[in-house]
Amino acid sequence: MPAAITCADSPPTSGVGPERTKRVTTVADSHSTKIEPSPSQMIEWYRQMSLIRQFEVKCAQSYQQQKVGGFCHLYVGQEAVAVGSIAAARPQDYIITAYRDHGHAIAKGMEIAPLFAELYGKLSGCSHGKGGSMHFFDAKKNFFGGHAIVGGHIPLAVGLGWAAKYRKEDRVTLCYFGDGAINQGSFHEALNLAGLYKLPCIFMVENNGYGMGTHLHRASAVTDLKLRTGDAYNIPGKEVDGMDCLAMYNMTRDCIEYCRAGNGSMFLEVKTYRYRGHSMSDPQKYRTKEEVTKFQEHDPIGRLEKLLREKNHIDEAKFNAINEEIHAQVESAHAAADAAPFPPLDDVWRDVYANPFPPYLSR
Amino acid sequence: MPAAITCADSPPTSGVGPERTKRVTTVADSHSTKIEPSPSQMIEWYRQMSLIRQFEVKCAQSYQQQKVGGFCHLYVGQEAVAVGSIAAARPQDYIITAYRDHGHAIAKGMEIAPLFAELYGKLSGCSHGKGGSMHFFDAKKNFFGGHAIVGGHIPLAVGLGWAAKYRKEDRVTLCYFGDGAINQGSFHEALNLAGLYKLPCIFMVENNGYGMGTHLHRASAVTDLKLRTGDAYNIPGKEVDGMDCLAMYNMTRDCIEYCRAGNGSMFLEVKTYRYRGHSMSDPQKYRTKEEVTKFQEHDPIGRLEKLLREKNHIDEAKFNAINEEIHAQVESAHAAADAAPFPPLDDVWRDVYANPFPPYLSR
Amino acid sequence: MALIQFREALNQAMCEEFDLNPDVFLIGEEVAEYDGAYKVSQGMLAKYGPMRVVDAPISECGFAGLGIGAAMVGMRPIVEFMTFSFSLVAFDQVVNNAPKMFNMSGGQLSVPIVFRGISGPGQQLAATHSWSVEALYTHVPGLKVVVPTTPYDAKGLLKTAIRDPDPVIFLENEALYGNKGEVPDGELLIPFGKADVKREGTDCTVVAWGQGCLAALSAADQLHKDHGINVEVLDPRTLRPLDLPAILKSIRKTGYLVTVETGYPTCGIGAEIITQVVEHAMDDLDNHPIRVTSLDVPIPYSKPLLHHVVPGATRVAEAIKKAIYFTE
Amino acid sequence: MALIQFREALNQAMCEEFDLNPDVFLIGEEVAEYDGAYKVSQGMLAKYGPMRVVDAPISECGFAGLGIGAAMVGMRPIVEFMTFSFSLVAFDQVVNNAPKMFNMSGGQLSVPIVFRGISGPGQQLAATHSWSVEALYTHVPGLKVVVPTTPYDAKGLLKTAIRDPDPVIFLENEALYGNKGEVPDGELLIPFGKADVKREGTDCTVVAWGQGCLAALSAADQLHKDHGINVEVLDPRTLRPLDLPAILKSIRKTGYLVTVETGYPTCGIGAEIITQVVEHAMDDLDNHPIRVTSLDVPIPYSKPLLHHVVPGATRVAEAIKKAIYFTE
Ligand SMILES: Cc1ncc(C[n+]2csc(CCOP(=O)(O)OP(=O)(O)O)c2C)c(N)n1
Ligand SMILES: Cc1ncc(C[n+]2csc(CCOP(=O)(O)OP(=O)(O)O)c2C)c(N)n1
Ligand SMILES: [Mg+2]
Ligand SMILES: [Mg+2]
Repeated sequence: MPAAITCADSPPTSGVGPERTKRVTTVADSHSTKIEPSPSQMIEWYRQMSLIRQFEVKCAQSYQQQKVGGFCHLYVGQEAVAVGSIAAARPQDYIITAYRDHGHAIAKGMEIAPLFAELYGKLSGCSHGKGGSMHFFDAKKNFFGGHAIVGGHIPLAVGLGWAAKYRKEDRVTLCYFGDGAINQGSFHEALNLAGLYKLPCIFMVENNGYGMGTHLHRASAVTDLKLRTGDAYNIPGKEVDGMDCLAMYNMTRDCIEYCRAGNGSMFLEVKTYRYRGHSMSDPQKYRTKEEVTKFQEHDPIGRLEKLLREKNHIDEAKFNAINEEIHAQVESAHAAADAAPFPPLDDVWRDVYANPFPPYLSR
Repeated sequence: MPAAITCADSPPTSGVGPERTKRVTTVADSHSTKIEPSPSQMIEWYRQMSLIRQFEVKCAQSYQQQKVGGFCHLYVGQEAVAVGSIAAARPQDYIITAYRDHGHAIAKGMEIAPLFAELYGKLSGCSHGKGGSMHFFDAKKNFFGGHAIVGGHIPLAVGLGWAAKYRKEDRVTLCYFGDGAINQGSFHEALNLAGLYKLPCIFMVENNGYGMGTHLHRASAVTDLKLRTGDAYNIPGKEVDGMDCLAMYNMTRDCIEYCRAGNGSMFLEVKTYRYRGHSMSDPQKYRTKEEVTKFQEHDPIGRLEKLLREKNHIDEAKFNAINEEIHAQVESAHAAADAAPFPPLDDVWRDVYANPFPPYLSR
Repeated sequence: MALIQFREALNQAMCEEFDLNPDVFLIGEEVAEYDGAYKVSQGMLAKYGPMRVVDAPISECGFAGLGIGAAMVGMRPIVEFMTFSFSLVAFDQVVNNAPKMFNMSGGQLSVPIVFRGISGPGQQLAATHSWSVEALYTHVPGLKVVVPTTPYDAKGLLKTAIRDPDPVIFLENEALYGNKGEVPDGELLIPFGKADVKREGTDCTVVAWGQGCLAALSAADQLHKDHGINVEVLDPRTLRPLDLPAILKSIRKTGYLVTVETGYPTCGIGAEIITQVVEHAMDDLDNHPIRVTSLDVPIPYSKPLLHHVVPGATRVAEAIKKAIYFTE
Repeated sequence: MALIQFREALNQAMCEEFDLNPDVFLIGEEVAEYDGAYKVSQGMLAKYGPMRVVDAPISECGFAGLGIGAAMVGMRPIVEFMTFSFSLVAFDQVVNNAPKMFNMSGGQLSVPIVFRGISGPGQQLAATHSWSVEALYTHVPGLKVVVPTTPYDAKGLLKTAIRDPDPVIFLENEALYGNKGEVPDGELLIPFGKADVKREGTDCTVVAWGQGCLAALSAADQLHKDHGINVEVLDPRTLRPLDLPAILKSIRKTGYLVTVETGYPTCGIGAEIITQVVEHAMDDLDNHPIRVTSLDVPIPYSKPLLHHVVPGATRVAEAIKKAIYFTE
């Protein structure tokens, strides 16, 4: 690991019947016919991943300065997962994830200014300071959070998929969660419903090897996660290298095709890794520096940069331009957030009810 | 269906590795060497199944007379499941099941007098009238209920298995639940824990085809239930004919051996059928008379009776003797319950706390 | 106006809203092909088809969450819990995802969903199946809690609930399903937070809803017949929002307060109402208020024990007499 | 006597009971190899090994049920919820299986289990992560609910909880873990249902526990310093059972009552205490009691909003002044 994409080991089809077999081949086939994305596409991915990385480096600083509170879970190392998969999705597709949500929010097109402001608890934050790091939302951009109860958002994804199917809208729902969430009952109930109702949902487990300090093999009776949904929910599972933005893009595109064709849901085991601690307060005694470095050698941003350089899609000047632009973007967004006002105290009574009653009205 | 026991279609071993394969073969092999139970054993099974059947026929009458209240779920048709499996267990083995619990309680050796009394809500009931039909308990006999929240007792079974392993006691836990319970989060969390901690538990789904009025194929994305635990929890699944007491006995004995050998947990899909409605108030519009009759032709009691007669293990006189004895037993237990006093009203304050405080004390 | 059953009134409310808004759908266990475990959704599958009347597996957490997710994009799900005792396996969805999404998204995502089903002790279902969940859910800001007493209220409140943009907990009593009452055929919307005087009186204010309200009404009739006591029975109809002004107005008239609920006493609705009344009008009270509740024990199966634990007209009458210092 | 941290007192209590009874074990997320998310179980894995200090997957319903099942056969599980906000996904296990097993089995199966962990708003964790679950669990007969304020209470109450044959909800505040206090090294058992006067006073009774109790104490000091007001701070230590006699005794002396909690107001602990006091001693009250609670809104992330919602010493002081008609 990071392994190549292994379409071969799609879940065993025994006992679930022909349709199931059909499904798996659908993806496998379409997958074998890769479309090389355009240079400008890949450059955009590079830009997004770098933006996420620099955004979070700044988050970490601000957290140390105690300008950011609560739990703050960094995505550093996993950027290719959100960027590559969301690049394969369309604006109308629904995105929902857990509390490690900075990357998905930015990849889905949220401006970073309201994100910094949210981290700072300011009125100009995307949730007016009510949500913080774990609860980014952008309804207009079809980004549905940002959810802090492990596994609790997976049934919501099923509801998004249900709405799309009910309204006969051409939308696919991408639902992200961690390897630790697989052992929650909500995961089980949600996937059975998605498999039963054949909903256009792609469930992606971002398997970064750990749930907080607990390694996957100490939490899950089966560590080959892509196998957990085939026989259990009739949802084929596949594995993809989450440190490879291109692989994420191709695999997700195939899965979206599969869902749009009305085949039902897909499950993706995304092999990835987080470089930082679980949250900002994590001594990380459970892993070695060596392990971390090993994965950093496959850094998704570095890998894409290498590719772009090899193919001469980009030159030094362009690189510097991009990175300077990102730097400026982060600095100004951050400065704006820092300077922005906190919400007025009476705002605590705001947005409790869409149709409020006293005392919410009287405020 | 009812199908023969198909040790062949044990869950696919792909991906879970050698140990998994080992497990399955363990059971398969031991299973192939069947021990023919003694005539007296089989006669005892016949007696127990008939007792359960007659007990419940009487329940139904009393319910119509409104002497029994609440929900009353009859086991008629499924008797071989509890009798055959519990016959293979030892007195120290733990039994826990759902609300359709009359059969398991009797098979585990509970007297029927306190059961009738419980149904009548009398002080002499096994739970002093606090539990009713869905909550039979006998701690001394290692029968741990009788639980009415679908799936809610499955984690308790994991706790029983945990205690046995922790104390290094030679006990296996048999946990029964319906096909509808498989889709509860509690099932998922419990089985992952059992698979992870390798606990001596046998999880038996009594697949009678319906969860209330909902057929399995409308509730479960995968209907071949024995497949749902192998790849998902590393708990091998097997199928057994629940209308065949002998098959239940043999399969359960093998599973118990497997657990005692420290291999971890087993999952059994028991194919069975209930003749009566889900509860006493069920118009049963969801199935045809023909379907019911088809299964009644494989009646577990009738099948065992046929076997015993063919092998001349028993003659007409003995049969009559057994059935008359059961009849007398049921009548007297029922009469006793009918005549028994209700609990005094102050009993509502009793057994709320093992270490009570005011107002519980003052009563 | 037609004389129809409580369950029919609910059915009518749902059908009317189904006809008005294609985003409304019903999901739950046995709601479709079985026509509803308690026949509330009778005939709806035939009328609206399987996409709008949806049988769910026994996965309360799963389909409650499905409803919330669908509501986040503007659908109007009605999620039926066969009984609210089973909502406890979906508790996190109901008390976190539903009521806090609007707030945590800074007002971007409202959750227009109705959770409905039976609350309250049924007929000898024992401790785990006999929950009165009023207090558990009224405790939570972001939720609205509704408890209809009559078929009229059932229809008017359910239609309002379905159109409301916020998550609504709609609690029904099994004991009331068969009761008949006058219900207008067409449009009927009852606003939340408006109590209804179910019986006018001058001697004591009794605040009660659902099953407990009927107990209060028969207690009131009995006390009038036997002793000429005039009890005022006030039905809040919604517990969140609560119509405190109406309660205070009645107390200013009567000087006495009794609350009635089938739930556990501790941290119950009675405690909340009494605390609010004491805070705003202690001087209007001529005696301390009394709360009538189920006894503070698990609900037993045995019939005589059950009737001893759950309050009926007799216990309400006793409480009223005590509250107003009445002695024969 | 040694001066140790709150978290050390909890650790000591667990270790002493581990040493006394081999049936005691601890299970929860990150309790073993990580030494506890909040370091309460620090060193216990090394000392007792992986069968007695058990890391669980993120399956609260599963391992809470595992604990209950083990307790049914006489083991003494301590189930740690990283925070009680996460107990809500295991709610059915905690409010049905744990507290009703003894009753529904007719007294055959007691459930000697302790559920412990953080309750109360932490530092900017937002709405779903900031639950004060006191009211939710105190509502339920069959449970016992304990909230220690000092390291001394923490040790003495936890040891009692572990030995108690009934299911105990043991609520800790993150804000208190680092606080130091005098704690005897050896045996220390504090009985349930016995309140503790944390500060003697004559002018107003304040009932408060945990985080709220410390706020009450500093408010009391401030009021004494600024205005010579003598506040009595009464810490019930256990909310179920509740030491009502002690509360009434104090009110008979002071004539005034204020309650403090970090939970939501509606159907909260304050409402319950006030209702019981009014029922038993309305005449001893010289003014209506006042409850200080979190505001009736989802707990916000933003720091200034959070501090506006959750009550601190200032709001407690304001409430006391109002309660005793004090004007500068
Ligand atoms: C129901 C619940 N239990 C526990 C927690 C505390 N918690 C937050 S994140 C986390 C680990 C999750 O790990 P994983 O799912 O692998 O996601 P990752 O952090 O690796 O992205 C835990 C235990 C929670 N938020 N919700
Ligand atoms: C959590 C929960 N949801 C719903 C119910 C209502 N209910 C009781 S039994 C039942 C059907 C269960 O079917 P199955 O598991 O197949 O068991 P069977 O009745 O066939 O033995 C339902 C829906 C319940 N008791 N608990
Ligand atoms: Mg992880
Ligand atoms: Mg069934």
